[in-house]
Amino acid sequence: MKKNLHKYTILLVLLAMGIISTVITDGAFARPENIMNLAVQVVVNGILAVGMTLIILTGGIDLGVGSVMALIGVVVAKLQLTYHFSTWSSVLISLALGLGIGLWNGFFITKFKLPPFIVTLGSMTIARGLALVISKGSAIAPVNNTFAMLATWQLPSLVAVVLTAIIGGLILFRNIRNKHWLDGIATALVTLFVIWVLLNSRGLPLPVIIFAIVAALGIFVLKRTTFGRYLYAYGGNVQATRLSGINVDKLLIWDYVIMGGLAALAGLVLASRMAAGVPTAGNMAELDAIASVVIGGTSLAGGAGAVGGSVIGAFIIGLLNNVLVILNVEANYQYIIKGFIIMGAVMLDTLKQKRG
Amino acid sequence: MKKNLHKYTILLVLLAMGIISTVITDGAFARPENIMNLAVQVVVNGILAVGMTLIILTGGIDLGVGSVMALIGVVVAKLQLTYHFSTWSSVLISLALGLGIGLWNGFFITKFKLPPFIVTLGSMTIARGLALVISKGSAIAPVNNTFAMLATWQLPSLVAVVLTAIIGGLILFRNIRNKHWLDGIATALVTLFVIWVLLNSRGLPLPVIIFAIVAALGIFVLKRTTFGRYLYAYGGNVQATRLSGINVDKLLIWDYVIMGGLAALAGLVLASRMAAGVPTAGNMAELDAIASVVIGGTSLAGGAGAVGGSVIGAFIIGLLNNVLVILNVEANYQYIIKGFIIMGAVMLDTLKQKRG
Amino acid sequence: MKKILEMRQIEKSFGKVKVLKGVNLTAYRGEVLALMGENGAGKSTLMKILSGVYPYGSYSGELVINGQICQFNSTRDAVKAGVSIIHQELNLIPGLSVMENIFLGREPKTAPGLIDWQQMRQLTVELLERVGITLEPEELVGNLSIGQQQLIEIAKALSFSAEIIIMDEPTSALTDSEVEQLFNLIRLLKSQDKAIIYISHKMDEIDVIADRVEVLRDGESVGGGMKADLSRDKIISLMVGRDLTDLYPRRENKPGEVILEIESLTVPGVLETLSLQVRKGEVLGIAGLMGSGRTELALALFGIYGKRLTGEIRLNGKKLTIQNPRQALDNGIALVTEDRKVSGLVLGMSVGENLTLSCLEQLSNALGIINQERERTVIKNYIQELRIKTAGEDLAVANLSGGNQQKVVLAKMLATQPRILILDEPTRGVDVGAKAEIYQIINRLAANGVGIIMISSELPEIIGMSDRVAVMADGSLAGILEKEEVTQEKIMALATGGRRNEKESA
Amino acid sequence: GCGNTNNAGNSGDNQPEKKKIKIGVSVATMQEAVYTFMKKAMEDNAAANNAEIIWTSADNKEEKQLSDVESLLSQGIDVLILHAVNTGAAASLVAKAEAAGVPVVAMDRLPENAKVALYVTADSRQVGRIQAQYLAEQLGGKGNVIILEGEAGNGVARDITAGNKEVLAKYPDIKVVVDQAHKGWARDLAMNTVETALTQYNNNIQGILANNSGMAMGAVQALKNKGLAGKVVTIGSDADEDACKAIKAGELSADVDKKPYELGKASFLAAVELAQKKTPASDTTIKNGDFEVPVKLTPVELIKKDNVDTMKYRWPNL
Ligand SMILES: Nc1ncnc2c1ncn2[C@@H]1O[C@H](COP(=O)(O)OP(=O)(O)OP(=O)(O)O)[C@@H](O)[C@H]1O
Ligand SMILES: Nc1ncnc2c1ncn2[C@@H]1O[C@H](COP(=O)(O)OP(=O)(O)OP(=O)(O)O)[C@@H](O)[C@H]1O
Ligand SMILES: O[C@@H]1[C@@H](O)[C@H](O)OC[C@H]1O
Ligand SMILES: [Mg+2]
Ligand SMILES: [Mg+2]
Repeated sequence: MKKNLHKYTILLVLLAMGIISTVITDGAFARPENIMNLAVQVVVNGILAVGMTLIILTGGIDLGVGSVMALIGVVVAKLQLTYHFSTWSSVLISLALGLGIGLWNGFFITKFKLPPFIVTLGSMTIARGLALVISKGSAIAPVNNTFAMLATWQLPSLVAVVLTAIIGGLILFRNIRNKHWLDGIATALVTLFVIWVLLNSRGLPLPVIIFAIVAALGIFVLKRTTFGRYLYAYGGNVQATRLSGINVDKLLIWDYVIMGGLAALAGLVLASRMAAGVPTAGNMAELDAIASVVIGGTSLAGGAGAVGGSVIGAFIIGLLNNVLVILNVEANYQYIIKGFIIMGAVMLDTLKQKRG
Repeated sequence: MKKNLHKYTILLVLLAMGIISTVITDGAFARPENIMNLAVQVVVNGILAVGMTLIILTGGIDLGVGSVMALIGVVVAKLQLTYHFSTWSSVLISLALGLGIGLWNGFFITKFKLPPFIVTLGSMTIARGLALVISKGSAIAPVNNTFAMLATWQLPSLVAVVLTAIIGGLILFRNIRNKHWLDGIATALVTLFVIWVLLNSRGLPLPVIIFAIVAALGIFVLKRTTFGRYLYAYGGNVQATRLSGINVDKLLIWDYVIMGGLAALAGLVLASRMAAGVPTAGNMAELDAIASVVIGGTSLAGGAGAVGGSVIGAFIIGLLNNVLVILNVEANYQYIIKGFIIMGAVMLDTLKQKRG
Repeated sequence: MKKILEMRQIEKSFGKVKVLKGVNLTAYRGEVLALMGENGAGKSTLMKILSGVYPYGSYSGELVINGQICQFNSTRDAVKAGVSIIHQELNLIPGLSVMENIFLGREPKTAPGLIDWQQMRQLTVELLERVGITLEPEELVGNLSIGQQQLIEIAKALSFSAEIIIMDEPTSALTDSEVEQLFNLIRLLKSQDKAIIYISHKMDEIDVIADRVEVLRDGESVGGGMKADLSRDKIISLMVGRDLTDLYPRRENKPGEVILEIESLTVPGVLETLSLQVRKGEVLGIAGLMGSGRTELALALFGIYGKRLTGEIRLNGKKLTIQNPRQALDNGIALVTEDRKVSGLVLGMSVGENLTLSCLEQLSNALGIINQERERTVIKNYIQELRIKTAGEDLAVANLSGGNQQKVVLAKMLATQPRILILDEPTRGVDVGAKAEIYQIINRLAANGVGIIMISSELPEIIGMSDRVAVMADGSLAGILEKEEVTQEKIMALATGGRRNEKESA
Repeated sequence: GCGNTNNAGNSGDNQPEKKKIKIGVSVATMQEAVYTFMKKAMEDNAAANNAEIIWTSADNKEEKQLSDVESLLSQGIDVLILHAVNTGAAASLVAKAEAAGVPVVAMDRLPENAKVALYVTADSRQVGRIQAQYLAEQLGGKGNVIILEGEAGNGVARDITAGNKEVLAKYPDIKVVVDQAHKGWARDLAMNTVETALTQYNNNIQGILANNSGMAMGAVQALKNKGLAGKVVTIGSDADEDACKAIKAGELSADVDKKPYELGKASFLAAVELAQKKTPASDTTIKNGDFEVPVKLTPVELIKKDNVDTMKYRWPNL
């Protein structure tokens, strides 16, 4: 119940921000096209935030995600441009590299008992260095055409609407069957909103689809699989988890491997979007990802939280950036406004929880 | 005992790094002049690391220190240049501002129960914005002459030697009286080393003196005062600390106020060293400070650690930067090397502890 | 009876300290073996070896189950060999539900990695029923009381359908009726030919449930035998190595004038218009069922509820404002909390640092600089006075045995030199020897004029120690019994107050 | 490679009595292609001038540059080539060098109010003017324009933008509708900005001025997604490889080549002369606070489709 409540207070905060944004931008914010823009712009941070949730739940952290994104982008572009790999093979190799980096992190964290902060600080620095060395500091472009098209490919609007309706309907059905009325209302509203946006767009861009799948999988894994439940267990009480016969080292290693894979996926989306491998990309991306997770209500101490919140957190950050551009606020003031709003959002959330 | 042991393993790691550096730089690293350089270069991060230790001990974090440094630098320079404040009054106002920011952080963390990560992410962003707005994005220079001289003023070599000998002697005496032989040997060696460096230098720069005082105070406060003791207690068990009759809100607020003051002090040292208020300064400084603390063996979970380790951690990071410059390693490779060495240093430390 | 377990010449050290020095232990099917010993004797350590927590190679000696030598590498191996354990410390995960906790690591699955919630729920319902608690399987464990959590642990241990079931102080947070329920379960297990190893410091329980007793002292087997052949005194003297005559020593002093007056104390939703008086040198016992609000009363007097607290508290006629623990302590009201690990101690800090945590201000100057000499003196005094068994004041308090940890919490509060001392379950998990010592300390304090409020779920303790007994029910005072009239029956009558059904459904 | 300072067998070896010149270089960052060319220019010319180069990069952190310069000075360099992270804050670096008797060549960025021996520059403000002038001509003095600025507070970003605005001020019908800074000069953030702006103005955007090539390419990508690439006049600066390719493909309108190799070489040769106690040649002087500083200008060039092939000297794969 408490978890659920939190999900809604932060969703309400997002909703309130959306309404305010619409008002102060004279409606420009809420235009379907802009909402779709926003969705696309959230994808990279959103994917990272999903993975980061799985990490922070264990009380860990991954500082390396931004640099890994850059490295992956550089590698995929280099493979295509210099070594003439096909889009698919270069993508697969890059994903494997991401998983490998995760394995490296997990290995040192579990086998040498090093703090995740240090291990991932190490991979953050190393990955950035590799990205710069491989690219000699320049962007690698152009990438394969197919690869660049991935980010712009769209599922036709009508198909997307039908799919959304089906999925939304199924969830709604479950909610009603389980008598989760609040969930039901939320599902209905979100589904209708998405359908409205889709009906007014050319289609649903592939990055958004990927993000939706990643988020859904994240939610599913945490809620429904042993792996997900063990992550909560580990974050809540390492000792008890170990005594329950769970191989906690394996658990953590997998966790970091998944994060590595998601960082690679985010890096691929970014590279495809930019149609280039950029060694300086993803600078401080880890901070945004962690912030999304924390805004979404996951505790840095581990053991409590959920992917849903992190996704909303990512949207809050994305919305802020989007609106500030629409308003064309001067960069220097943007910092100030952002600082206040991030604090304010979490504060509202906390106050509501207290009352609720 | 364990605490002590850790102090020495990480000190040994630093020592080993120093020796290796000396060998691979053909002695250039160990030249007294370079050692003094290193000491000066460590000051800013070192001061932050001392404060950050007090924060991390409680299980908290302060992401804002880098931006606060920038803001303080801009304010002190602006006060001097535009409003013709004297060096002293501008310095005092800036320090007060730093304390005020700490108070702000502490207030929201304790009274609204917001996560330190969010509150200080907020002040990080806001302070950066303010620095940019106040300075209109450009560095503010020149600062008062007296102010700029602060960073270069030196205590005459002989006076410094005498002082070092006295202080070292006193500590040594205590060590011997308390039969802390290991401490005694370490004290003797460090004292002799410092005297050797001083004898071969023109003097002891004021920033280094400030850092030494801050570090000494930090160690003293944690070891010998109620405040320090309570910080450990809070980090170890909040509830038990509260039930022991300790006003934990007041404790935390003071803790963040001190951090704010130290960030301001670091900002002043930096501004004086650069003879300018620079709104973009201190970018990512929080990461270095946190890394120093963690390398120094303080746990991000709170409750265990010490200032001594953080100071050594700061020297490890500083040494790395210094040696890589001497070796003229290409910038992009530096990242890779740094990543490995930071991981390696902590790994050595952990392995040693296991054996010991 | 058939021998199922034999532990031979078990030795185990932590660092340089040897805590098990060649222990032998045998268990048979269909019996309840009580493993007895003072705090720190090594009972839990021995059981952790048996249950695979300390893997093969970290100890020496032989472990034989059903005639086969076993070398466990993990708890998983032990479970496979038919050993399950209810640990002394709760090993639950607050963020997971009841059913998830019970089946952690061995969830029923529909496909690899996919939990079969339906079946898990079903199995949980059945198990909870066996243990005799009504709880939603989906309830988060973090929302449960300690007693409920302990029942979950029991349910979990039973779910392994093990042959050897170890219960390490399973009842420390249970009510009498829950204990009774547990004993019925144990009898059932016995009849199914399982072996139960039962650890407890409550002699009454041993009398009721044990078939055989083995006693450990300082990591050595010092004897034992069939329960029927052993008197209580004999067991105690085996445990402590001397005769213990009087568990509840008489107090010479008579209570003096009233020092603490509580009038219409109310915390909305927690406590209802509660009025009480405590006299100088008096021990006021507080009895009641679990959840009756005794702990809340203690916390209220200690300022935990801040401004939510209304009513009047007067000390020596002076009205007090108590909105936080500091104010309470400043006014001479001290509280020894119920759960030493959660709210009493900072486990990572040393014995000494814990001991002076509440009185540190008195040991330091205006700048907050601690006077180390004075601190050391205070620490030494209390370690001596309360006979705290520790390798030194710098030892992390986590390494002390339960009873000694309890003494540290007590010492911490005594060091504030209180005029009113509130004790919430002061002897939970404490061995008889240490119990007697704690009682003596209580008496000494009373003799010195301290007013004592003692909350306890052990009626013999309440009756043995109190000058008067206040009984609570439903967050308010159900009645007060004078020393002469106190009996277990009267306390229970007041505590249940005819509202038994209501209570149990709550 | 970083160690081509010991070329055995060259002229330096034959004259052991002649001490090697030690030139310290402190640049703001190596995270852009332009700097690798500056470095290469110096390395290519080191042996012939019997010079050793110690190259440091400050990671765009003022405080690291301070340390770098101190470390360089303590290694006994003869001349310092300084590419300031922050021109407003670099006077103290120059002062430090001066105190150590080491002359300073300011490369590309002029430390404010500091007495440098020579300022070698491709003139960022001029870059901004060239960009805006070209844009204005292409638009016929009319249209909605986006300015994509680099990191807030960065000197180069400030100067290019100032150059942009100086020229645009002369064209009242050109409206700057969005003017945003981008943390870390990030290409993806620039892309987001352009996407959002295009949506907001219903694609009624005619021109985009970007402070560097990366952000310009981010803009191109956003335009591409809307089918607008080549239809909105887009201009960058740095003439990075992918930018040049995009010019060739007609997606990017133009880019300004700051000719980093020339800049690096000119700076280096001036430094060698200073080490030999000669006065390097200069084109003009500039008043820099209290000082009069000699300036050596290196060319900047607008690269468009018609002359992009000249960039082959830098990007052979073009
Ligand atoms: N991890 C450990 N490190 C160091 N010493 C330990 C550790 N665990 C237990 N000890 C010590 O070993 C001894 C035996 O402890 P154990 O927990 O087995 O006692 P016990 O008989 O179960 O006591 P209690 O009745 O208080 O539960 C004690 O002195 C204890 O301090
Ligand atoms: N922090 C809390 N949050 C939610 N419920 C709580 C909390 N603390 C106590 N309770 C509940 O309040 C009720 C009163 O508990 P409490 O422990 O005070 O009773 P008690 O009379 O002291 O009994 P005992 O100490 O024997 O368990 C219990 O049902 C308990 O579960
Ligand atoms: O050329 C640009 C450089 O001057 C600036 O400092 O960093 C970004 C680059 O693109
Ligand atoms: Mg035990
Ligand atoms: Mg209680």
